[in-house]
Amino acid sequence: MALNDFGPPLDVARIKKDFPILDRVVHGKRLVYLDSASSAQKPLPVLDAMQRYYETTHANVHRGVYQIAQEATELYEGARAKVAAFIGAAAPAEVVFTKNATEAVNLVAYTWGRANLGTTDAMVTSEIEHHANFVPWLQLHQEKGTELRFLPLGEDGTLDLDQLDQLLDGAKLLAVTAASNVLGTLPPVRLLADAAHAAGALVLVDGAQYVPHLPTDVREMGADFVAFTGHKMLGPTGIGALWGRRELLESMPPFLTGGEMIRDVRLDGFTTNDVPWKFEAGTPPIAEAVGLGAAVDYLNGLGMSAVRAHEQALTAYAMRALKERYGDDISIHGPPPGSERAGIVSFAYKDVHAHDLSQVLDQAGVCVRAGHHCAKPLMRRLGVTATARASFSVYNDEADVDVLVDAIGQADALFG
Amino acid sequence: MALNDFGPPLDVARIKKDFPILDRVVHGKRLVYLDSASSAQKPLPVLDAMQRYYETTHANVHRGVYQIAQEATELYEGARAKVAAFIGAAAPAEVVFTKNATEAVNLVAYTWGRANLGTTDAMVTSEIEHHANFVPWLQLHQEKGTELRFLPLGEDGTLDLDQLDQLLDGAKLLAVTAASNVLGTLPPVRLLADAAHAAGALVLVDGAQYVPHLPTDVREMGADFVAFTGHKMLGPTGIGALWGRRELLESMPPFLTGGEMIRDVRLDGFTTNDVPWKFEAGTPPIAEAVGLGAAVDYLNGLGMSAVRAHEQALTAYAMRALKERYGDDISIHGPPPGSERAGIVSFAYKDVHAHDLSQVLDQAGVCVRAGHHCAKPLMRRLGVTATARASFSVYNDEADVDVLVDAIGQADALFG
Amino acid sequence: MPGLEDLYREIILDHYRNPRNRGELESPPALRAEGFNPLCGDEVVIYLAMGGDVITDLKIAGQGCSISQSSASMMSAAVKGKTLAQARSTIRAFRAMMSLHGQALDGHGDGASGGGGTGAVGPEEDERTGAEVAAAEGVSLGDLEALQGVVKFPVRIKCATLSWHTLAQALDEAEKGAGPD
Amino acid sequence: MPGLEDLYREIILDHYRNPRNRGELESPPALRAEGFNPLCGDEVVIYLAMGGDVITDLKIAGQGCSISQSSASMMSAAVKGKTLAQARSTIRAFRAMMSLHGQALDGHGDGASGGGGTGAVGPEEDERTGAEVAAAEGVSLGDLEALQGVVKFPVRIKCATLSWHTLAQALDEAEKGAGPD
Ligand SMILES: Cc1ncc(COP(=O)(O)O)c(C=O)c1O
Ligand SMILES: Cc1ncc(COP(=O)(O)O)c(C=O)c1O
Ligand code: FES
Ligand code: FES
Repeated sequence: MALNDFGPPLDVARIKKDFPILDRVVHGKRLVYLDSASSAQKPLPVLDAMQRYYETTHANVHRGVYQIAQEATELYEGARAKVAAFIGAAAPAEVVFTKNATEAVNLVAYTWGRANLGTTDAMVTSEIEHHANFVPWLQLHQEKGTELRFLPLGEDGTLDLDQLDQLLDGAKLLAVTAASNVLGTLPPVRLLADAAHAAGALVLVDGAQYVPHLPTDVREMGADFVAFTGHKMLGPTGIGALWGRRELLESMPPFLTGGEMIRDVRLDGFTTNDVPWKFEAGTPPIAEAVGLGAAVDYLNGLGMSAVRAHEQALTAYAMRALKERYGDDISIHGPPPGSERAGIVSFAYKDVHAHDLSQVLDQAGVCVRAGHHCAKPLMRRLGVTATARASFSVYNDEADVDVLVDAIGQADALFG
Repeated sequence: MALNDFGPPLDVARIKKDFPILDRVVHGKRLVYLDSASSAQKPLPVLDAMQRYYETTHANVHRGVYQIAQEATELYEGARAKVAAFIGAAAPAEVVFTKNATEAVNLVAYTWGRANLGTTDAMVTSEIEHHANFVPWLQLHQEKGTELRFLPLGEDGTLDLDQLDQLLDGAKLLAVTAASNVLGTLPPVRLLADAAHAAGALVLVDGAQYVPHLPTDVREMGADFVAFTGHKMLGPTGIGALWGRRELLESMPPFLTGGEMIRDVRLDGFTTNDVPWKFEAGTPPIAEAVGLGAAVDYLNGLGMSAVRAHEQALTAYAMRALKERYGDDISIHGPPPGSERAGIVSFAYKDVHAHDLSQVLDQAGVCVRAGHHCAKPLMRRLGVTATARASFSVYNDEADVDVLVDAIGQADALFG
Repeated sequence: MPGLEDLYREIILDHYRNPRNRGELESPPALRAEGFNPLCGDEVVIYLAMGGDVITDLKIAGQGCSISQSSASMMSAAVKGKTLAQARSTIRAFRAMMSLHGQALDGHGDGASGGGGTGAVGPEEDERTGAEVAAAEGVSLGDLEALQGVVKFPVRIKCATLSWHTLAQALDEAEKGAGPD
Repeated sequence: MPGLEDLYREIILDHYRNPRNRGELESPPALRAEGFNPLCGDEVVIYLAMGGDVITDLKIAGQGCSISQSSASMMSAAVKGKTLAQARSTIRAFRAMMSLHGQALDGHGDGASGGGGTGAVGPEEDERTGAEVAAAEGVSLGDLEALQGVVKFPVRIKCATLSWHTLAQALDEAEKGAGPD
């Protein structure tokens, strides 16, 4: 799907009605939710799908012969098929449901990683990674002695690829984000994946901030694994997913063990089930899968190209508005205006601490995140301990941005 | 809490009204749900708590400064406190939220187990374990060479403890269920834990079928770890819990790594957060915790002693009714009538295959599970490949049992 | 909503009560293949005696529910005395009948909703109905068509296909044995 | 719902704008302790010069939000020149003021809802209010009472207590150093 193949633009006024939380009033103000990169809000169709599931169909999946167990199984596997189609997977079997994106990355680190990486190997990741796509590799490095290398952040807020080939030399894995949750940077995943494959490395993409916001085709990305998470894509908490190439998933040892993931168990050994169930030990997040399936339907209804166009325009608007109002008193991290970025704007206002700023904004009903955004190596690289971050989703509009822009100046009364 | 310290008996007619799914009609019959050991149904207060959470309060927890993030965090940590009180934990910090009971057991196997068990050590488990409390130890045995021993099933459907001391000799871990999901057997956990501790072993209890149905005090149990799961205790899917003694949890290496579980991360190392967050990498099941907290409230409202009394009486009624109607054509696995058992009845009718029987019962609206119940070693021990299993919860009554009993005979028309 | 009569047709119950070709063959010389339904733990064992290209004898052992037992029994009757190629055609037609078009987890039918397959399903599955495939393959499913109703009970599909997957495995073995090695 | 004025009292902002005892001491001889707020990544460093039992000098370095900076500043003013025992009493009183009774994750106050502590909180916490503890300990919290409003903003409690935990660590060090070893 080409990025400029837009459907009709988003009707945000109508979309807002689907999100009951946006009617909430805090401190006497309407809620202006600008923290979707942390977790997105949920539209009624998602909540209704889960409620309906529990009220009419709930049963454990895969084993029950009776009617509602069959229906629950079909809903659960149907959700997998929806998610698979949404990301362009070759087959539903390539989608493993996990509890979040973090488990998805750990799954690969604990299984493929522990089985294939040793002291003489190297892994490449980047300085802009979320801890979820960094600490698992650091842990593996500490356990197995596998060398860990970093694609550095360049001056322009994108990855510096000058040393790419040297870094990939001898590497067996490239683990890189498709969209930075702090800077909004969109690394050139396909180019990186091709280089990694040429060097003999597999490619794990952290899609947590990408899949919810841009049309995604995992095969076009050239990835071997993609991790993402339900709660950031209008879905419920408690579910994430790992997409992996089927042969790879099949070749990997199991991770969590117990019910569902086995084919047979004897006192002295066990054999594993087919993928994806081999990696889904225990009762899976059934209602959550149903909710995630509904979230995918909702996003498809809007059209991912339209979603991207909307968020891109809103981000550009926000960057312009902030600069117009505050000039040099505001500094924005990441790629400069005009370059590609996800709907994420990290900024600093004067020398007001990000948490104090966020506290002031809260009084105006504005929710932005303050902190290190689980990217401490990046924070050190940027030379800050925290940033304030606004991030956008389908239910945000320019009026939301205007409230944010107005409210920032209110910090002057306290910290000016 | 003494088991005979009953509150008022359950008013099942009123309770049934709290479970919307029980209004469902399948094959023209009212739904008679007798598969709660597989997964329980959810009362409206649980569904409403989650819906309200999403509609008014959702935000990611622990880091947000703004109002709804603070509220979400309080709800999430409040749910932890409720669960901790429900099981008699010394402090909420002793309760780690996982995705299910299976992950809880794996967490211990991957962290404490990998760090403390070697070739010269032994682990003891039993022949009646669910795969969730068996395959992780088998996997560890295969990886580390740690010897794996089994408490055998005795003739009377309880564990045979004759060799207990020999089995525990040199063992570092006893992993045992508090309630069998197939036989309903209630092993003497306190006695086993005392013996294990005397032998220098730690004790992990699989409480998945116990915590939802009997008053639980993890300290009275004498356990070091207890694993259980939300969806079996009237809570949502997507959440489980590991209770562990605080010093133990603190001494264990981390498991899944990423956001939330760290204190600091540098390119060359990381330090871990305090318990329980150290074991909760990534965005946790927030709405699910809220739902589980509401489930605990609901169970507390009924009174766990009354819950136990009700389910015990109903189980005795079912066993009697089955035998009275079908005599030797029905055989019931597990402890004989009159002995202690959880609200679980596994049975066989003539030589009708369990799945065929379950299919026949489905036509009468009756949901029972057929299969190996994720306990294949036990099935081999019993000399069967599958059983049919009826299991009870607070919303079941004698009328439900009567429908089951009537329907079984309908198998004769096809298989008689 | 499908009723029991869709599942338990009289022919099926008859094969269940009076299974054909039940037993074992000495192996070797007979080929032996085992299939396993992870959902329920049931097992089927197939013994295959080949005379050149022809299945001269075939026996079924193991245990399972009425659907799996009758499916195995009907299968044995359908392929005994047939050539390898004819047996393959019958397998293709039967699988087509059993597949849930468009719902399949792996893009090629079989067990859309089952937690685990009993082995990879060959890529030969297509979008045609069982009858269409049977016609194209020049085989008749005959009694086997009674199993069509199973498709309405997705978790039972694995019961019906268990012995067929196992037969496919045995035929692979047979061809390997016959091949130039 | 608590308003900003509950959090950012004038005294707090004054200490934030004009922090007392900011700087470093040469270490050794000064004791040095570091505290870390995992929520935000902020850090405080405390330098402690002891003369026998008395805190003769104390300097604060590191960075953080207004709450953490002003709390550190006020703390430095409150304990400088005091004996070890007096400083401990003040810590106890301050912690009591900051604790969320009955909500605490570990049964003894501090950060009921924070994703991670900055170090173990001592078991000396009790159920009394800060004022009660202060009275019992014979200390006055003075300016520090301005921080009381922080309790209404649970995620900010760690900001206020960060320097106090760090001071407690430094005092432990000081006592170990002074102990019979
Ligand atoms: C005894 C027992 N232990 C563990 C489990 C696993 O629970 P979950 O599937 O929620 O991980 C179950 C449920 O199937 C069980 O019955
Ligand atoms: C880039 C990125 N990767 C991974 C994650 C982890 O997602 P989760 O917390 O759902 O595991 C996040 C979310 O915080 C993220 O922004
Ligand atoms: S239930 Fe096991 S094969 Fe049918
Ligand atoms: S936000 Fe870091 S100490 Fe307050």
